[in-house]
Amino acid sequence: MSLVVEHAAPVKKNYVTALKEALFEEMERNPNLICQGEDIGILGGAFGVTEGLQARYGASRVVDMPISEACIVGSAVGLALGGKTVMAEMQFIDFISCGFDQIVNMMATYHYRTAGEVNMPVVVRGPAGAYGGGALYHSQMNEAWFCNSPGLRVVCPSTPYDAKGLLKGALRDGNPCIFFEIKELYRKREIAEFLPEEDYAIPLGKAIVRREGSDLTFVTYGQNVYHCLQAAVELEKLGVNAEVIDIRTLVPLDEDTIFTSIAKTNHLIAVNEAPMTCGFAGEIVARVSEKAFEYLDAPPMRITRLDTPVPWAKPLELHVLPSVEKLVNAALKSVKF
Amino acid sequence: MSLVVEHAAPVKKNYVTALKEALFEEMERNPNLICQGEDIGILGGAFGVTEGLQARYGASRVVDMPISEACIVGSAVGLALGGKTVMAEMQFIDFISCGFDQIVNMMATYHYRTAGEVNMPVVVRGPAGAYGGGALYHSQMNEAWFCNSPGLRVVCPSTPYDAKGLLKGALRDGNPCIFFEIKELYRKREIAEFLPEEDYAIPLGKAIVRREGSDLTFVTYGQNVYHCLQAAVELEKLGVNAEVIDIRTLVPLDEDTIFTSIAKTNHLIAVNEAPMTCGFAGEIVARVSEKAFEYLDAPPMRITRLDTPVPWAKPLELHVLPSVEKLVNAALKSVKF
Amino acid sequence: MSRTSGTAPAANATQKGDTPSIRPRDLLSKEDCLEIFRQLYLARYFDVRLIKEKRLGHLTGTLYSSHNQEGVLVGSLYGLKPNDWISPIHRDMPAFFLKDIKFDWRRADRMGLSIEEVCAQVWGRVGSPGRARDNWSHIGSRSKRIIHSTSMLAGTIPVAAGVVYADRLDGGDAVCVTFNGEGSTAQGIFHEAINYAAVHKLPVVTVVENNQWAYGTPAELECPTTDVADRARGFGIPGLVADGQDVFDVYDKVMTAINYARSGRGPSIVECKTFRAYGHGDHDDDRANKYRPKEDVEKGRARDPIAICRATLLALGHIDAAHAETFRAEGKNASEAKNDDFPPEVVTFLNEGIEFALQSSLPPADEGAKWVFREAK
Amino acid sequence: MSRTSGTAPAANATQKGDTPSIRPRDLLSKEDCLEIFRQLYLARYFDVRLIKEKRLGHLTGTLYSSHNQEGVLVGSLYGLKPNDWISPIHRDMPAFFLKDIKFDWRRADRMGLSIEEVCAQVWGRVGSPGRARDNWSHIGSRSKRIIHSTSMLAGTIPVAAGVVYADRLDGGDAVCVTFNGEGSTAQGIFHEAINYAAVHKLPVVTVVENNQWAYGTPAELECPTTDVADRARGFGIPGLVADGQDVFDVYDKVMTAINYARSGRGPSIVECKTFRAYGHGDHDDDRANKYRPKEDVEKGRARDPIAICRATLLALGHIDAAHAETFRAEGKNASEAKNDDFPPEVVTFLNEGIEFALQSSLPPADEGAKWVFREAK
Ligand SMILES: Cc1ncc(C[n+]2csc(CCOP(=O)(O)OP(=O)(O)O)c2C)c(N)n1
Ligand SMILES: Cc1ncc(C[n+]2csc(CCOP(=O)(O)OP(=O)(O)O)c2C)c(N)n1
Ligand SMILES: [Mg+2]
Ligand SMILES: [Mg+2]
Repeated sequence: MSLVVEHAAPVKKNYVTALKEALFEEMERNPNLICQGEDIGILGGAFGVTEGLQARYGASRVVDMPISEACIVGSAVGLALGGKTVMAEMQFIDFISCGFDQIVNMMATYHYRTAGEVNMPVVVRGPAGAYGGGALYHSQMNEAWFCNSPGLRVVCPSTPYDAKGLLKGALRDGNPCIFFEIKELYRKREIAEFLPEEDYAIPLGKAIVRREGSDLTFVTYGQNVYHCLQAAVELEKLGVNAEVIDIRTLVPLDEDTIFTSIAKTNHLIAVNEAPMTCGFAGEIVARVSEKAFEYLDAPPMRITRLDTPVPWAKPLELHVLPSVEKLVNAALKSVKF
Repeated sequence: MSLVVEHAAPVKKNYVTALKEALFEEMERNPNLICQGEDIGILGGAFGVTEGLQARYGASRVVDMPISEACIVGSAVGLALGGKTVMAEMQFIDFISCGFDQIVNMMATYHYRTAGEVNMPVVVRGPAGAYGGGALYHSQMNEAWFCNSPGLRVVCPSTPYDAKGLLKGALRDGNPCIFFEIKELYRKREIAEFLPEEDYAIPLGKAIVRREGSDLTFVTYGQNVYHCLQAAVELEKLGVNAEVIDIRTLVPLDEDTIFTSIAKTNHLIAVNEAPMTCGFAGEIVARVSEKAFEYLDAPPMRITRLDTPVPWAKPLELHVLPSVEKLVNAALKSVKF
Repeated sequence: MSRTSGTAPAANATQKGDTPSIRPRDLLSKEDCLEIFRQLYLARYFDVRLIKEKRLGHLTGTLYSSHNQEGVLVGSLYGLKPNDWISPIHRDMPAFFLKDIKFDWRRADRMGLSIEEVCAQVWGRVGSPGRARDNWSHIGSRSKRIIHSTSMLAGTIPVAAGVVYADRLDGGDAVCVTFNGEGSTAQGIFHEAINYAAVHKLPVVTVVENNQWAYGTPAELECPTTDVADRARGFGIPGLVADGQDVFDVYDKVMTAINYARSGRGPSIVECKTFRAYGHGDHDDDRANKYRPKEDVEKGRARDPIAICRATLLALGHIDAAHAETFRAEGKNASEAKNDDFPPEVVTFLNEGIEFALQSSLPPADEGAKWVFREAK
Repeated sequence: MSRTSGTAPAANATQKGDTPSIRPRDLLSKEDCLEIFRQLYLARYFDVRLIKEKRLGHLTGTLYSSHNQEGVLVGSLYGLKPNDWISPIHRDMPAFFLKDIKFDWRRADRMGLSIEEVCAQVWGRVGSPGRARDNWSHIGSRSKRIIHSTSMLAGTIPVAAGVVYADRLDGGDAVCVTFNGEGSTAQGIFHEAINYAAVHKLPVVTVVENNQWAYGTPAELECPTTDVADRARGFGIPGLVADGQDVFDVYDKVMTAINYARSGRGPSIVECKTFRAYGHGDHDDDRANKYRPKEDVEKGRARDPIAICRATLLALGHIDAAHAETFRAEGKNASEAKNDDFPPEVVTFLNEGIEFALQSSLPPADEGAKWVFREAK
C-alpha cells in the first residue's frame, strides 16, 4: 500500500523508510490524519521522512507550515480539538523549545483540564540526537523536559521495526506524544531490517531486551542502545555478561522489564545522551533504587552526557557524550564493586 | 539604605520584604543593574517585589516590558552582552515556558558557546509553587527543565534570610540563574525573621541543615522544607529523629552536606513539589544511590507531586501534592525497612 | 414592527473608509435589539453578583471584572451561528453562557454553557464542565464549540486557527472569534497564529478588547501604534476599530469581520476601545486606584455600554421610558448596585445557576490523578 | 575626483514615496564605490571557495551559500560605524569579516572578525573566536560587536534590542543591524522583539533577505503579504523595500533606516528582494533543482549583483572596461568559477585565512567540559 516500496522480493528497510511507511499507511488508514510542519510538503521534509506524502494526500492534509513552531503545535491542538489526528514535525527536535509553552501547557494538559472531554492525538516528532557533529542546536536530546511535563507520551525508537511500529502506535494512542527520532540512524545501513508485510503497531510502554546477560544491565534508548551493545561485546571478552534493555518508551515506562533484569543481574548502568542532571538515566536509577533496592549488589550508575551543551568540534563532542569506552569502564567498575 | 524600612528598632521581615531589600541594595550598589518585567515599574510587580523601585531608579533601569516573555529574556541577554547585569521577572514562573527557547538556547549557552568571552549575569526570577489554589498555570515548579539545561544556576530559597542573601548571591554570581521564589511564603508571618543590618550575599551551592536528626534525612527545598520540618515534629513523637536538609541551590548542588547526612542517618527521602518523573528529587535519589550507596540502609524514597498537573479544587490539589502525612508515612516505612 | 427595523442613529464608525450602505445592525429586529439590551444586563449582573459573592468570601480565585466591557462581549457574540467557535479569556467570563443564548436562555440545544455549568465552574464544583480541575475562565466545551484557554495569553489563537481548519476540512463554514486584551497582542504566538491564519485565509476573528491597561501597564508600553488594530496591517488583513462602549458598533464591526471570514477571505482583527472599570483583578482594586489617574478612570467609565444601548433603543422607539427604568445600575459599582436595580429575569437566571453550584459537591480527591492520559480503550 | 561624486543612475527605488533629494549613495566617494565593488568580489569568492573546499571534503557542517545575495550584505554593512552592532545569520557568513573592513582589510583596530578567525571557524579549529564550540555562523564577538546567533531563527532580534538599549544607557549611539530570511519573520520572537524595539524606539534595523525560499517553502507560505516589509506596518515603523541585487539601492535603504534609528526615531525593516542561488544548504542542491521551477531559478539568478554594480561603476566612469574585466565569475556556479576569475588580492586574502585555519589545531577534548559556567573569581 505504501508508495515507497512495492517489491517482489522483500528488502531490508532503513529507519527513515520505516517511518515513511508508517506515515503513508496511517494517512491511508485514517482520513482524519493531518501532517504539518516546516518543509514537509513540497520538499518532503529536511530528512525526507514525508517524501511523496503531499503528492499523494494533497496540500490540505500535508501542510507546509510557516517557521512558527509554537503555531505548528498550537494549530495541531486545534485540529485535534476539531476531531483530527495530527503528526506535527519539528524540523529538528531542538526547535521544539520555540513551541514549548504550547506543548507543555496547552497540549499536554488538555485532556486533564477537560476531565477527559477532549482527546489530543497529536504526535510531535522530529530528528534528535548527537554524535553527528550537529553542535548545540542540531544534536539535542531534550526528552527529560517532557518527561517532567505530565500528560505527554515520550517515545524513542532505535530500530526500523520499532520506528515504524511505535510511530503507528503513537498515532493510534490517542494521547499527545513527543516522538524522538534518531537522525544518525535514519540511513544507517547496518541496522536496516525486514519489516512485516502486514500492518503492525507497537503499543507504547513496552521495553525490549536487546541482549540477554547475567552480570549487569544497561538500560537505555535511542543511539546508546548500539553503544551498549558494542560495550557488551567488549565486556564479553573480559568475562562480563551484560544485558541491554532498550526501553523504547520513556513515558509510560516499562518498569517490570527493568526490575526483572536487575533481579537477575544485580547491577545497573543507566545511559542517556542528554545532560545528567534530571535526565532520564537518573529517573531509571531512582526507580530502581526505590523499588528494586534489594536486588542491587553495587551502586547503580549513570553514563550520560556531561552537564554541558553538545559542542561542535569532534574531540569536544566525544568528550562530553557517552561512549563505548565509558560504558565498558563503568561496567567493570560496577561488577568489581 | 533600602527604601523599604528604616526602623529604629529592628523588626522581623517577611520573604517579600527580604527580596525587595535585595533588589534595592543591589540597584544601589551596581549602577549597571537593570530590572525588567511585566508590570514591575508603575505597579511595582504583581506581588510587590519591585514596589518603589521605578520611583527610585527611573523607568530606564526599571522597565515595564510588554507581555513578551521571550523578549524579556532575549533583551536581557542583549543587555548582558552590552555589559549590564539584569533581573528579569516572570510574573509567575509558569510563564517562563513562553520564553523557554531564549532561556535554554540563547542565555544558558552563551558563555559556553563563546569560550567564556561573554558573561551572562541575568537572574530570571518569579513566583512559583503550589498549595495556594493557583491551578495549572499559577502553581508550577518547573525547575527540572532548567536543571537539565546546562549553563543555568537554579536557586530556590525558603526563608527571608535566604531569599535576600541568595538573590544577592545570584545577582553577583555572573552566571544566568533561574530563581524560584515561593509565593506562598511571600507574606507568611510565621517565617518572618531579623535580617542582618550589613550587606550579605549567600554564595550559590551551599545547602543548609534546617534540623538535625539521626534516623532519616529529608532532602528538599522551597515550601516542602516546612512540610518536612512539620513531619519531623510528628515523627519525633513517634520516636523517629529526622534531619531536614534545605538544598537552597539545585545547580550547583551541595552534595557534601547531603552525603554527610546520609552517612549518619542511612535513610533518604527526597522531596519536591514538581512531578516525579525526571524531577529533582529523583536527581537526589540518583546521586545518593550512585555515590553514597553503602550508607543506605533502606531504599531511598521520593515524595513528589504525582505525575499530574496541579489541579484547582482543593481536594484535588492536596491529593496530588506532597503533604506532611505522606512524608510521615514514607519516613515510617523507610526506618522500618 | 419589521424584523429588520434598523438601529440607527448613524454608526459612530471609526473604521477608516468603512461606510457600508447597509450595516449589519440594520438587519437586526426590534426583538434582537431588546435581547441585546437584556444580555448586557445579564453580563453586568453576573459580574456584580460575583464581586459580591467574592467579597462575602464565597469564592476563591481571582475575579477579572468585565464591568464596562459588556458591549464587547455581547456585540461580538450576538451574530454568531450556533456552530461557530469562540475562545474567551480571563475577562470574558460571561461569554461562556452568552454564546448562542438568543431569546430562550434555557433552550436545551444551545451551543453554549448553561449558567449552571458556569456557576459550578466559578464555585469550583464538580458540576463544572472541567470538574473544577482548572480555574475560572479556563473552561470550555468541545461539544459546545468553546475553546478552553490556558493562562498563557494569546495562546488559544493558534488553537482557534487549527479548529477552523479542521472544520473547513470537514466541509463546515464555522468561524472562530477569539478574545484578547490589547496587552496580549504583544505575545509572539499572536503573531505566529495570525500569520498562519492569514496565509491560509482561515476564518479567525480576533477581537481585541483594548481596555487601555494590561494589569499595571498602559497600552502604549504594550503596543507602538495608537490603534492596536493596526497590527492587522502587518498581515495584510482587515483591522477594524469599534467603539467598545456601543454594542451596536461592536456588532457591526465584528459581523463585518465574521462575514469576511466565513466567505473565505481570511482572518481579521477587530479592536474594541473600552476601559477597565476596576483593578486588573479584584486583588488589584486598591492599587489600581493609585496607578491609574482618577480622571482617566472617570472618563473611561463615563460611557456605560448599557446606558448607551438604552439611549439607542429609546431613540429608535424600541423601548419606552418605563422599560428603560428596568435597569438602574448604570454607573454603579458592585458595592452600590442592588438586585432590584436589575430586571428580575436576570437575577432569577443567575440565582438558579448559583443554586446549582452550591448543591454541586467538590470533586472527589482521587480525581486529581485521573485523566492525565486517555483511558485505554 | 570628489569624495561625494555620487553613484547615479537614478535609484530603482521601490520604497513607496521615498525620493530624497540626496540619497545616501550620493555621499559615497569613488573610492567607496570601488571598495564596495571589491567587497562584492570578496563575498562571492569566499562562497565559491568554501563550496569547493566542502566538495573536496575539507569541511564538515552545512554550507548555506550567500551567492547572489552579496549585494544585501555589502550594501547593509558598508555604512555602519565601527561601534555599531550586527547580527548575521546562517546565510551571512561573509558579514563576519566584512564588518568595518573598509579599504584596509587588515587594519588592526577593525571592529570585525579577521579572515583568519572566520576561516578557523569554518574549519572548526581552535583559532576561531568560539574555539570551535559552535558551528558555522554561530560566531560573534563581544569586543567586535557582533552578536552570536543560535540556530533558532530570528532569535537574536531581542538580543539586538537589548544590546542597543545597554549602549544607549551608556550614552552611546550604536545601531544594530540584524539579518534575517523572509521565512524567519514568521517566528513569534520576531514580533515580540520588534514590538519592544518600537515601543522603546530602539535603534534596531532588521534587514530581511527575501530570497523567495525558506528551505523548501516559498515565501507566500511564510508571509501573507507580497512585501515582507509590510510587516513593519503592524508596528507603525518604516518598512523599506530594496532591490537586493543592487548594492547601492540596498545601501540607500539601509542607510536611511540606520540614520532614522540613530537619530532616536526607532526601528525599521528593510526588505531586500533577492534570490537564493543554490539549495538551502549544499546538501539540498539536488532537491532544490526539483522543487524550484527552472525558469524561476534562471530569472532569480539573471541579475547578478556584481554585474549590476559593475554596470553602475562603468556608467559612472569609476572604472574602465579593463578594470571591469578583473571579475569574470559573473553568472558562474562554484564549479565553473576559477581563482583567476577573481582579483588576486581577494584570492590572497582568503588564502591567508585558510592557511591560518589549517595551521590551527582542533580544540583539546577537555575543553568540551569548560565554560559551562563562569570560572569562580
Ligand atoms: C504569557 C503570559 N504572560 C503574563 C501573564 C500574566 N497576566 C495575566 S493577565 C495580564 C494582563 C493582560 O492584559 P490584557 O491583555 O490587556 O488583558 P486585560 O486583563 O486588560 O483584559 C498579565 C500580564 C499571563 N497570563 N500570560
Ligand atoms: C526556530 C527554527 N525553526 C526551524 C529552523 C530550521 N531552518 C533553518 S534555516 C530554515 C529556512 C530559513 O528560511 P529563511 O528565513 O527565508 O532564510 P534563508 O535560508 O532563505 O536565507 C529553516 C526552516 C531553525 N533554524 N530555527
Ligand atoms: Mg487590557
Ligand atoms: Mg529565504
